Amino acid sequence: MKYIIPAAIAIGVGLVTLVTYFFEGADILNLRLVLTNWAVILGGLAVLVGVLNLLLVHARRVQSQARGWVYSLVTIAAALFMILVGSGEGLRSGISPLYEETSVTRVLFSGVVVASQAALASLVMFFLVLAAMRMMRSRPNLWSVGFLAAVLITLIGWMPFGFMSTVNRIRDWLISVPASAGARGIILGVALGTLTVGIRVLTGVERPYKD
Amino acid sequence: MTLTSAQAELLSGVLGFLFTVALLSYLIGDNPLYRLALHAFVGVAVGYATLVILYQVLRPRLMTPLLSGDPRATVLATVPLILFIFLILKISPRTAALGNISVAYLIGVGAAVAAGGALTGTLLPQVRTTWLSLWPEASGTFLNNLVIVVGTVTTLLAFQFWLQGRTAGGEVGRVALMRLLAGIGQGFLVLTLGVIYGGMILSGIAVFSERLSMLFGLIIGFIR
Amino acid sequence: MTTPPDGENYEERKPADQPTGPEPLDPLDALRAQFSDEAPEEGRERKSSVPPTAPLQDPEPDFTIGPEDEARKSGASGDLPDWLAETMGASQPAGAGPEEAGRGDLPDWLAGAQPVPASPEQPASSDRPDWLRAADAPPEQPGDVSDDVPDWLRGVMGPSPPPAGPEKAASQEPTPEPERAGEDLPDWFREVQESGPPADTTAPAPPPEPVSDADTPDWLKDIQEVKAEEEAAPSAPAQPGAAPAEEVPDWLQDMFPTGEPAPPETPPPTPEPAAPPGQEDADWVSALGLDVPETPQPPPIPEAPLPEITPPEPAGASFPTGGEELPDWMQAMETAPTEGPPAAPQEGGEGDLLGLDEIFATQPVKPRTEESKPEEGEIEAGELPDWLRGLQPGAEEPAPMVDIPVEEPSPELREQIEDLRFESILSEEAKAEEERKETVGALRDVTGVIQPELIFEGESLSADERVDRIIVTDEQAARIAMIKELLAKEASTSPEAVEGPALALPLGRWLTAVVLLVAIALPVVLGELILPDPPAPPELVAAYQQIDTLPPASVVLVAFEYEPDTAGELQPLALALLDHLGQREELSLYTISTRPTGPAMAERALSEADLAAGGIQVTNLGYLAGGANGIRELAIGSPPFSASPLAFDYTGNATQLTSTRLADLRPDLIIVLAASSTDVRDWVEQAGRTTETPVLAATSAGAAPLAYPYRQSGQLVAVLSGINDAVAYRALSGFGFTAALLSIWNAQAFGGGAAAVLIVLGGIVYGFKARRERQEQD
Amino acid sequence: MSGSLTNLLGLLIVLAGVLLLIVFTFLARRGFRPPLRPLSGYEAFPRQVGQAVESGGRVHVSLGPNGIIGEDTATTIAGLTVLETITRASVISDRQPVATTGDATALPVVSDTVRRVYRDSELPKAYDPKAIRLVALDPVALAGGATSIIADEDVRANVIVGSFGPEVALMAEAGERLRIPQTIGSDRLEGQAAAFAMADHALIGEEIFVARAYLTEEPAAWASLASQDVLRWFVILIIVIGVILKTLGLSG
Repeated sequence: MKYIIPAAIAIGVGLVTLVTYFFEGADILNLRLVLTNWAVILGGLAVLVGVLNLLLVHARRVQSQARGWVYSLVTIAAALFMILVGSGEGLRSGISPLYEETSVTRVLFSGVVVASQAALASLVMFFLVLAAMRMMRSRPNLWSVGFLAAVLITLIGWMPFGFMSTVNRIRDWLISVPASAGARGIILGVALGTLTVGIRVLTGVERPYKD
Repeated sequence: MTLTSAQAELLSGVLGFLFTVALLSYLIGDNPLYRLALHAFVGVAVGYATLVILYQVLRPRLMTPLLSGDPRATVLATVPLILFIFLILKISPRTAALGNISVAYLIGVGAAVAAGGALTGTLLPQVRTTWLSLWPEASGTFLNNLVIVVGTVTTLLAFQFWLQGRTAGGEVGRVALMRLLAGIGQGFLVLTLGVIYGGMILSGIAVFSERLSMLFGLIIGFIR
Repeated sequence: MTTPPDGENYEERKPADQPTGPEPLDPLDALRAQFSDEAPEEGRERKSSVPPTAPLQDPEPDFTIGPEDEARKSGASGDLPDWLAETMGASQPAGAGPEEAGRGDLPDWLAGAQPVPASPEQPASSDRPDWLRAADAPPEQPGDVSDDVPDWLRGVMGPSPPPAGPEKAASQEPTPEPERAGEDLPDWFREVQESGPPADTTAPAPPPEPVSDADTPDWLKDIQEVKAEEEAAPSAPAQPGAAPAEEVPDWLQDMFPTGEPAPPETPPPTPEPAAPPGQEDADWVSALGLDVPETPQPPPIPEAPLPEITPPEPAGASFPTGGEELPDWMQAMETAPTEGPPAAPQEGGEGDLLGLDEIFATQPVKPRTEESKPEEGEIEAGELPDWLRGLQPGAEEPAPMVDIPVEEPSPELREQIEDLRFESILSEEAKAEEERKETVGALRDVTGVIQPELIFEGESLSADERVDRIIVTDEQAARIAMIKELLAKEASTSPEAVEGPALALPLGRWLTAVVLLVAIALPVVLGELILPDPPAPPELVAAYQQIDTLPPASVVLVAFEYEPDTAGELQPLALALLDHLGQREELSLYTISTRPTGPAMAERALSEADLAAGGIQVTNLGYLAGGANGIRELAIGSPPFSASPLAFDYTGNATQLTSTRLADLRPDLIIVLAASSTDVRDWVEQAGRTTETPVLAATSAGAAPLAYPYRQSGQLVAVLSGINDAVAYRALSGFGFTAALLSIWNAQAFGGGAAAVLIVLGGIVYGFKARRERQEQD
Repeated sequence: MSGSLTNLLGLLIVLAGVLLLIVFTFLARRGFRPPLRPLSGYEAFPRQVGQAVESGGRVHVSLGPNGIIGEDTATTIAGLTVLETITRASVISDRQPVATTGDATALPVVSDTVRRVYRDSELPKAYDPKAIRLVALDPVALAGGATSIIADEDVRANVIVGSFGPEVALMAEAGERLRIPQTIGSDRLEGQAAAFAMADHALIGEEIFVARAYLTEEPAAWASLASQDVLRWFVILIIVIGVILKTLGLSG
């Protein structure tokens, strides 16, 4: 009984939005754009609540001197500093400081965010190579051998040396034909799964909004 | 506080150097330097994303219509605000039930976008791109088309959850033909994942070499 | 994901037979989850039973897990010998016969110790699977058997007391036939258990059957003598149903905790004169639950008869001795001949291989009467494997414990018997051992005392000396050797070869990092360039043509769908395309992104690209919120009263564009710089198709496979991917190469080559290691 | 194929899906349970949770950077099912699973799911809001931040189900260093490739969407799985018919 209203809202809004995918027409399209626009705005507002929750969780860890509380303090300081400086610069210059060449916001973005994301992506490369090396230990079967063969061909098959022209062609064929067929099969499967979960929510069978 | 472009360049270079070295130290092992850099990065990234949401979403889509003076725009802009107030009520368990309305709204739209997007954005277009002619023409497309159609169908079959048939031993399982097709599908699947895995390693190498050349450039810059 | 065809990692599970409804939970899991108190070592998984919710139908193995996975992560059964691990951890699905239980190399006598299959009429349960409900059951009762006692020993010490309180019983489903306590025990041990003092007597114990003296090996006989000594000592007032604590020797007490509160302090027992030999055997035997035959000696001093021990049976449990379907080894036993001289021939009996039964049967077989029929729950002699039958106390026909003159055997057999007689086997030194008297403790002045720990203390049990003095057939010798091997294996089980704890230096990881670092740094630091000019594949030519044929004053939208973590690979592609676009006259170039950091990437690329020529007009539209929905809004129009994404640029300034959607703007080309496969799909489906605009995709190497389906259907005009295509594009369009681009390109070659070598080496080393381990297991 | 034909076919598939769901729910209520292909990812849950609970540690469940307003909403709902099941199994221990997410809209739904399980088990006091973490707002920061959570919070099992890309390798490596069992599933190809190589149990492609059917006895979940399989055959049929028509030159 308690979830009648939320269920009605979820199913009603969902069906209206879904129908607009199959019927042309400006009115229906506008209806869908309004509903999705509200969702985007609400999502944006939710980020503010989420950031507040993040800071509170870290603050509680600092307060309770949980393990690694110093790092929580660093996260709180960095986040608050970035938000305050960014908002301050924006209010002062009237335009978004995000891309202003000399703004502190931009310096922090390229010095911290760009460098850190690139460094973490490099770490991902090391760990992927390590995992591929260990694969024959954790899963010694024919599938692993096939997987590693495909990895090796992709890794070295692109090099434009003369003696490797046949390997180049094999690699390009592998990527454009069998790999794309497999990718198609996988994303078709994912689409089917997404569709059935969506139908479960829209028919009220699945109610993740229960609390 | 405004910086000159030289100062900005220098500061972002030094920060980039420190954060790159600190984060790459995770290769050696989990250490305080890595933790400090990681948590600082998370803080700055959260701050940056919040600023982007403020400047690029809330301002144009919420503040502008609210303050536009057009009553219809104002009314349309207040609905998400009301939903937002319900969402804030979720913070305390006593009023959390009211917050379900906002969550239900988001989930309703999300589920429809997911289902509609999957259908019109992926399922139907990919099915359409798989309608390939298998007429044995002279050029090599016949073989490619055959591989693509067989690969797509068998990969789909490999994911079949429901086992209808009975194996030779009388147990429930895939019948021989289905097992063969599913086996072929799994071959395509493993090949696809291997190609993507190799591609991810190459991407990582390119990003790492760009980082190395930035570090190397900075060191040379300092030395000169 | 499942089903490797090679079946190597084949973990067979017998699918449920019933066509409808899931296979009910193996009852052992529920019980084991509640009563099991075995805490595995940290960081190890225990081999657990099959969860009930997924009736495992397809016998196909799952290639995403491997034996190493199970062993490395589970580790649980690694330390224990297989038969113990099987007994403690693995359960097999209902209905699986011994062959399918995957115990291929266990001896028959152990393979028979099968858990009783769950009854199929399990009522439809509530919405949660059993392993979850078992997790909800209240924590186990205090006083349960201690953690680290293996099952087969726990069986000796008696099961934990039945669950207290009606609500526990109510909260559990009606337990189907649980595994009978003690069933996993080797039979020779169960026989000793049956003769021990009771741990818990719930039902009246059936009269134990006498043991024939000739068949009892010496070491058992000596136990009986030791027991007799115990009996002879004066006993404290016997509590009904439990052997008095003082009379039971410490070593037995450890084995048979009475569970009752310690008896009131009583004066230490004064040593009693040794009871007459026959009498000692009788009491001790009865204490151990063995039947004491009527001996011609005068009746023992009347004492409270020691209650016999029968394997305690949880309520409702019944051992399948009747018509129920028996495991194969037991059915084979039903027809095995009973001991003793040839009585009325029993159909289908296989005689002792050497025909010694006739010789050793020293007592005419008494016809089995109703009373002496083994009660429900007692193992009949016929049910034991042949080699153990001799040791079975409850042999079909109770053989007396005393030497009875052997009937005159035929002449040629006499030599055989002479060879087998004890004296001819016993060496002098063994005789001296036979005479040794016990000098201390309650067993003082008793000769031939067996050290108790010989029998019960598993670790120090060394049966070497004892065994020599028993007549042992070849078959029995083989089985004794097997027991010794099992005990040796248990004593010497080395912890599974688990990689060192985290503290051990990760040398493998460091070495890999150094090799890759050096390989990638070579071209960056030393400027080492090895790659020749790249050829121009047809795909590249198509992309070049697409841009080269753009009419003047055309409109191009570039979507920057990558973030700093993939900028190293996609920025060169972006620069190559932007430089070429920069050569088109009066081009209107708009950039946009559905990722928060996308506009910054666009700004960075635009600032580095050579766009000064041709009066190009560039507008960075900034961040487009809402993902695929945002793209659809951009393509077909924005919600009413909401600013169009085309109205403001990334800094918030107005763009002076009149059109509010792409369909009005009618771009000539959309270029998607995509780090992930989903970005290509979103832009093709939401923008390309709706506005019938050609789309060119430039992706990371990992996202390329998903772009090709759209290429083949014509929705993409060309697909470029990775640094290699960026360099090839610059070579084709005649732009120069920057030093940074060349070093990144060569680094990808060096790094890719080093990674390939490392992966091949790793595969070879680990592959052979895994194969060797598998051969050892086989 | 023209837009209207595509739309019609799309609508047909949705209606078929709804109809199949209703029919199979009706059958499932009568005990219909199709025999299922074993998925080691879901089989491992009891063992992983049991080991974590018994050794005094906790399970880390990451729902990824996906939220509840976009195309990855279904992936988030699949992750919520896994989180609910693991929380229900861990409720007897005093170590609540630590749940991480990278999207602010998913945060309220994640905390509601965990709180509901504790309330249903009559242990509302045991619910710890600090164990629900919005780690960051972008995928790479989420993966990086999670490495320190995995190292610091006594994590004994890693369960990662979300829209992950290559960055999932960071969390997998953090788990590998602690030698804890890991189950990883993603709806993106890059995440699936990393899971295939690095996880003990990988959930590939659509396997993450059938979590409820494998982990609970709910009739609707079984019905959804069965209708997903029937729709699969429907899609295969459309492909085969299309190929035949194209081969015979009867279609555009």
